[in-house]
Amino acid sequence: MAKALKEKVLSLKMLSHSVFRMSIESEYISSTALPGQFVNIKCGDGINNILRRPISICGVDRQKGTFDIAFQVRGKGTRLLSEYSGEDLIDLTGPLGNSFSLPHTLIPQKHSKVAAVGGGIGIFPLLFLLKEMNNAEKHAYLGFRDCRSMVMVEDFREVTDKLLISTDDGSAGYKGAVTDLFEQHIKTWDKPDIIYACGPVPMLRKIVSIAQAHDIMCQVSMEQRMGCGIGACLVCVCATRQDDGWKYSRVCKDGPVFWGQDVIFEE
Amino acid sequence: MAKALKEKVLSLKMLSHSVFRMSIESEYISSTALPGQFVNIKCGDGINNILRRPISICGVDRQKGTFDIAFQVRGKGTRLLSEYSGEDLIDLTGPLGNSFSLPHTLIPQKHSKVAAVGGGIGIFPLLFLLKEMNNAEKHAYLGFRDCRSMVMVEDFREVTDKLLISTDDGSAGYKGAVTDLFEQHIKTWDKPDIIYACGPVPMLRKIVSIAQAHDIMCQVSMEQRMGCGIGACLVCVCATRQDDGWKYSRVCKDGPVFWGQDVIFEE
Amino acid sequence: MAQVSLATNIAGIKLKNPVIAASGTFGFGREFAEFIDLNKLGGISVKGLKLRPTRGNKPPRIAETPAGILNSVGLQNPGIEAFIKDELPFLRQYDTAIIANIAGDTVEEYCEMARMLDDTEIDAIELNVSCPNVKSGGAAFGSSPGAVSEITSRVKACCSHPLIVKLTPNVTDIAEIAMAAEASGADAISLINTVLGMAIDIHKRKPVLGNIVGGLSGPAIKPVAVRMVYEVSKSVRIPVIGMGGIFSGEDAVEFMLAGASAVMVGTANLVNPFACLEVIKGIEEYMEMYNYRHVNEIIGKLDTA
Amino acid sequence: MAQVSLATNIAGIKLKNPVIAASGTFGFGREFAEFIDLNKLGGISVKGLKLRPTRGNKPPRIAETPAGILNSVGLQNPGIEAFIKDELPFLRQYDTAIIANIAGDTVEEYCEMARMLDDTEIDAIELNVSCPNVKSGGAAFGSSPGAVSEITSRVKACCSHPLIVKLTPNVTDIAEIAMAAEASGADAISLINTVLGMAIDIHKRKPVLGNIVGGLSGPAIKPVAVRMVYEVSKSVRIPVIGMGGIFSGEDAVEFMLAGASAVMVGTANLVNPFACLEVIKGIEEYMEMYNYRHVNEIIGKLDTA
Ligand SMILES: Cc1cc2nc3c(=O)[nH]c(=O)nc-3n(C[C@H](O)[C@H](O)[C@H](O)COP(=O)(O)OP(=O)(O)OC[C@H]3O[C@@H](n4cnc5c(N)ncnc54)[C@H](O)[C@@H]3O)c2cc1C
Ligand SMILES: Cc1cc2nc3c(=O)[nH]c(=O)nc-3n(C[C@H](O)[C@H](O)[C@H](O)COP(=O)(O)OP(=O)(O)OC[C@H]3O[C@@H](n4cnc5c(N)ncnc54)[C@H](O)[C@@H]3O)c2cc1C
Ligand SMILES: Cc1cc2nc3c(=O)[nH]c(=O)nc-3n(C[C@H](O)[C@H](O)[C@H](O)COP(=O)(O)O)c2cc1C
Ligand SMILES: Cc1cc2nc3c(=O)[nH]c(=O)nc-3n(C[C@H](O)[C@H](O)[C@H](O)COP(=O)(O)O)c2cc1C
Ligand code: FES
Ligand code: FES
Repeated sequence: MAKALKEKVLSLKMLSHSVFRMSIESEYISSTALPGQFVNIKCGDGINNILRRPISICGVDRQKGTFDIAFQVRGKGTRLLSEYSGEDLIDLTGPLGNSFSLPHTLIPQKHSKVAAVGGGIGIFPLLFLLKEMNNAEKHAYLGFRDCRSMVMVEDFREVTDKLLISTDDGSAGYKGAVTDLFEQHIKTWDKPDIIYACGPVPMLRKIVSIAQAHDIMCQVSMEQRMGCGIGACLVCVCATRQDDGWKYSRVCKDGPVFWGQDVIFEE
Repeated sequence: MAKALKEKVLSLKMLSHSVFRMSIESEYISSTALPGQFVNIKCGDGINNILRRPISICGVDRQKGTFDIAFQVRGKGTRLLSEYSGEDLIDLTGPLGNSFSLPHTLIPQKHSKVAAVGGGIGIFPLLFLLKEMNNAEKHAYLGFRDCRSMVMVEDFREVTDKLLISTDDGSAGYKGAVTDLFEQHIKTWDKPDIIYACGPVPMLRKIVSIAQAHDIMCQVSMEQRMGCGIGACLVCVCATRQDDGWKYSRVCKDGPVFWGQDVIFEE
Repeated sequence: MAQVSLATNIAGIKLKNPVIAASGTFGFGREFAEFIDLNKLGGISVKGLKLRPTRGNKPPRIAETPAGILNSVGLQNPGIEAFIKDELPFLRQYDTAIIANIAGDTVEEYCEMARMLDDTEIDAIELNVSCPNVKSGGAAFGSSPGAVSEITSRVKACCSHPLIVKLTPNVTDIAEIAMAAEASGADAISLINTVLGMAIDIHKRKPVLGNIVGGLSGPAIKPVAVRMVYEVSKSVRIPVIGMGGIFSGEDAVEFMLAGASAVMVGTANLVNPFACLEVIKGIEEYMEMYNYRHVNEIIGKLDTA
Repeated sequence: MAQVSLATNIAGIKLKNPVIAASGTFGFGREFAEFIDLNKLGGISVKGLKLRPTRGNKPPRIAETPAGILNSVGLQNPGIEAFIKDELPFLRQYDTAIIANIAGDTVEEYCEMARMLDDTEIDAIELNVSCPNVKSGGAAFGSSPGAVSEITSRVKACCSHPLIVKLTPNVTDIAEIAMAAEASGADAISLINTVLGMAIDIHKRKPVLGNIVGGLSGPAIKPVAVRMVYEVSKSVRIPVIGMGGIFSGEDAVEFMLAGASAVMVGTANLVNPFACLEVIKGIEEYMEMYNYRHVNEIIGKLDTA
């Protein structure tokens, strides 16, 4: 169950020119959050900047009662967020949304092989997910713009059996789209049992088509502009298939995680 | 000539539960400002809180190149202003408006007797005025709500020959309106040559009528909600007499200082 | 401290306080029930209902603007039958006024919905007349006095619940429209719905909203809403429910002084799930500060001398 | 970096850039000349002129609202003769388009002013049709297509300057009004004027403005203005000048993408005497960022596919 909370910011670290990682004290979030869930943060005063900003939970420390988020400064809201400092209270609702299905719940009898594919800010929820997985062989494929934008690589290395990186300009790792990197790998290598993906829509569309071509289970985490974040206002929808056609599902409540084959990627 | 400036805040001191005094570094304002003039301060971001706030100059230090303002926290703008701290840059336009006519310009041949009457936040411009007067006997009458609200009394004592104080509740000085205090004094005592007054409209109306009854020259400094502060938008008006009737004059440009007999105090 | 009473009665609808959650920002209450006790609300106006399940508009459906938001949800909706079957029983568990906000493509659809609601346990119907009249060229029902008259009297004829007509602000003369609603049998007027607006992403060179245009709500429109509530209150005798940018008790008091007998809180719910409760508390505090005992001592008490 | 050209020509009015100071926020330029070089502006629309000197409304005349302001200046004014004699010669010193914004109580007054301006060196007349028509019940001229038609054709008949008709947003269908102006001879449309609004001081229980209601301007109304500019640009062929809450070059680009050939900057001048110059610079930067050379590459180039 989501709660509205005012929690203490413990630290804010700059990871790259535009990405920050924030640790927040929260007994409640740290003890209840599942991978794939997010918090909805009031970055400004709520009157001049009305909307909260959805940010994924990228890790929890249940012992210490803290959780982490990582975010890129894009516009007004994330800029304000980057100006918080330790001891500030942060106003957030969460944990929100559904969560990724962990491998052991999908394939209980097996030590499954898992691929996590993330692009840009889409990598953050995957870190939490990979950390929470036991009894699985974990490969991660992370796409960045360039080597300057690479963040959290060590964190991912710690929680994966194999980590592959791509950059658009080839300044680190594979040169090109992370989807191409991933596709080459499943061609030459044992295919995974499950794919988890998060990133821009074109990337997700491609991943889902790869998954379908190879008949691999696939979950994607979607992004959409949000209002309430709790499922009441119906602004955050994406088109999903259902028996008799399609409908608009709420990314904040029915998602953000969807089965790849259920999502209709528009335009 | 007014300029748009970004100047450094040097210090902010709390003078009472709601009144602050701020020192600002400004070669330009300190060397050009005249008593009665004000600055128009952008307290917020200028988008969500659009309007600047007019605040009188309450003193200048021409040597150091600094000037002071004093303000009471009333609403959003002054609250933001009270959150500035040393080294912050403050965005202001000024010096704005006309100024009080100094005694030697009005009565050149005489060591004149002057009364300055101020109520509440109206006292601040009078401090600057009194300091700038030479060759005059200076009496000041300051009205406060109660003893907790008394501010700058020592500053006034330094620049006056006589200082009298009233409080609404009698917790310090004369109990009652500063206008009553003043009226009693000119009855029992030599009347001044000039009265300068600043404060709420009812107070000004009363002072002007006292001045007229005793045939004393009187200048009042008016307050009005402002837009541009430079005379262009015509929002800051007060009614003033002219030969053929009356007109609306701009408090920011034609004022804030008016001859008492010229102002038509509405309701 | 004086005991203040916020209870009020509007056109036969009993409200324990004058604060109602505005349609479209509160769903059918379920999500908010996780955060607040719905029993504490004056009422809930549910998400605009349509006769049939409706998908709504293409996303993105929301944009942030200075002190406001634009939305283009477009009445995504399970349909009125599903509401009656699945949602109303849930809402009826709570002791708060339930207002069914309805929206149709034709006058007939409005009437059909009103009839379907007639033997349900709702407290009132709110007629959302901001929707385009599909049969006559697509102008909103609410944009002419004639269309408002027609729809009001037709719906009134087929329902026994109190009828609130919710006006769109996108008109030249709001008082004229309100008077048409009153003359045609409306029991109360609520206003304002959202103001038509648009935002552009200058880097993509595209509208931000999938629907191109959307409805502006939030503090940005409060001055427009207060003005319209003031104009309408002066022109009709039926009660007026005011809304548009109410985020605090002080905002609500502005509307009440302007003539609103009750208020609705919309956009504020999106940022703050406790918004309605905070507005209630703020009104209470204002009344205590000035020693008012009944909300009637505020309503319409603006001094314009 | 590519050399960008901001020069443009609207209905025969040459503008060195598409940024014009909006009427009522820039006086007759004198005060701003202390802060900026008026030669750098695309143009100046002067404070609304009336036939005779006018006192304007009772103060207070301004209120701050969320991301906006309300004003109720009410056309305080030295009268058109004084403008021609005392102000125009000052303005004509500068190489910038001078637009005479005129406002009348009757159609005849508008015509008389247009005639008086006819042999002066202004660059265009801007017809402010937001004023109440004293002769026919007090509704604003701009609130019906019929009234706009009449006033436009009558004024057009008695002036040789390009005629800009400035629309009020307080109408049901802005495109219809714009089309009426176009059909009656307008050379360009400017919009939007302020949105009617009101603010209440809940502690004094009085309206903040001496005039009770006022006009809302500033960023709060930008989404409404962009939407109206978009609707009007799609409906008329004459050039459209957009305004409403423009505070930055980015805001201006929104209007231009929506179809505005030029923009006016109003409220922003009140907080920032350099606002117009910053808007010009911002447009230039945007054009450089995307390698545009002429403003025509932006105007109306919104992708709504
Ligand atoms: C479920 C979910 C999880 C997310 N997790 C993360 C994360 O862990 N780290 C991170 O950096 N970003 C994350 N995002 C994206 C993040 O929400 C946006 O980058 C952020 O809202 C941008 O706000 P802004 O004020 O900086 O930008 P602005 O452009 O000023 O925002 C304007 C409006 O658009 C919305 N908006 C803009 N971009 C997006 C977007 N991509 N998705 C949704 N809304 C958007 C904003 O919320 C706001 O309402 C997530 C988004 C969703 C939906
Ligand atoms: C020429 C002049 C000199 C002034 N000098 C001083 C001074 O030295 N010290 C001081 O404390 N105050 C002074 N004031 C009053 C001061 O400007 C207001 O108290 C202040 O603007 C209130 O802003 P706020 O945001 O706190 O209040 P809010 O109520 O939030 O302000 C809302 C709006 O109303 C305007 N407003 C509110 N009260 C006044 C007022 N009394 N006069 C003018 N506009 C007002 C604000 O500027 C703003 O536009 C002066 C006013 C004028 C006109
Ligand atoms: C996301 C959203 C959805 C809305 N949906 C409806 C609706 O279905 N029916 C309706 O009558 N009004 C709807 N409205 C309008 C609100 O009920 C309200 O009239 C308007 O938003 C102004 O109030 P506010 O500023 O407090 O939000 C919606 C508003 C928002 C923000
Ligand atoms: C103080 C003030 C005075 C105004 N006076 C006039 C006027 O005399 N004539 C006119 O056509 N518009 C007048 N306007 C409207 C502006 O020109 C402009 O249309 C409106 O404010 C919207 O633009 P903005 O948001 O950039 O201010 C005035 C606006 C303000 C704020
Ligand atoms: S953001 Fe309100 S339903 Fe998803
Ligand atoms: S504030 Fe603009 S003229 Fe005085």
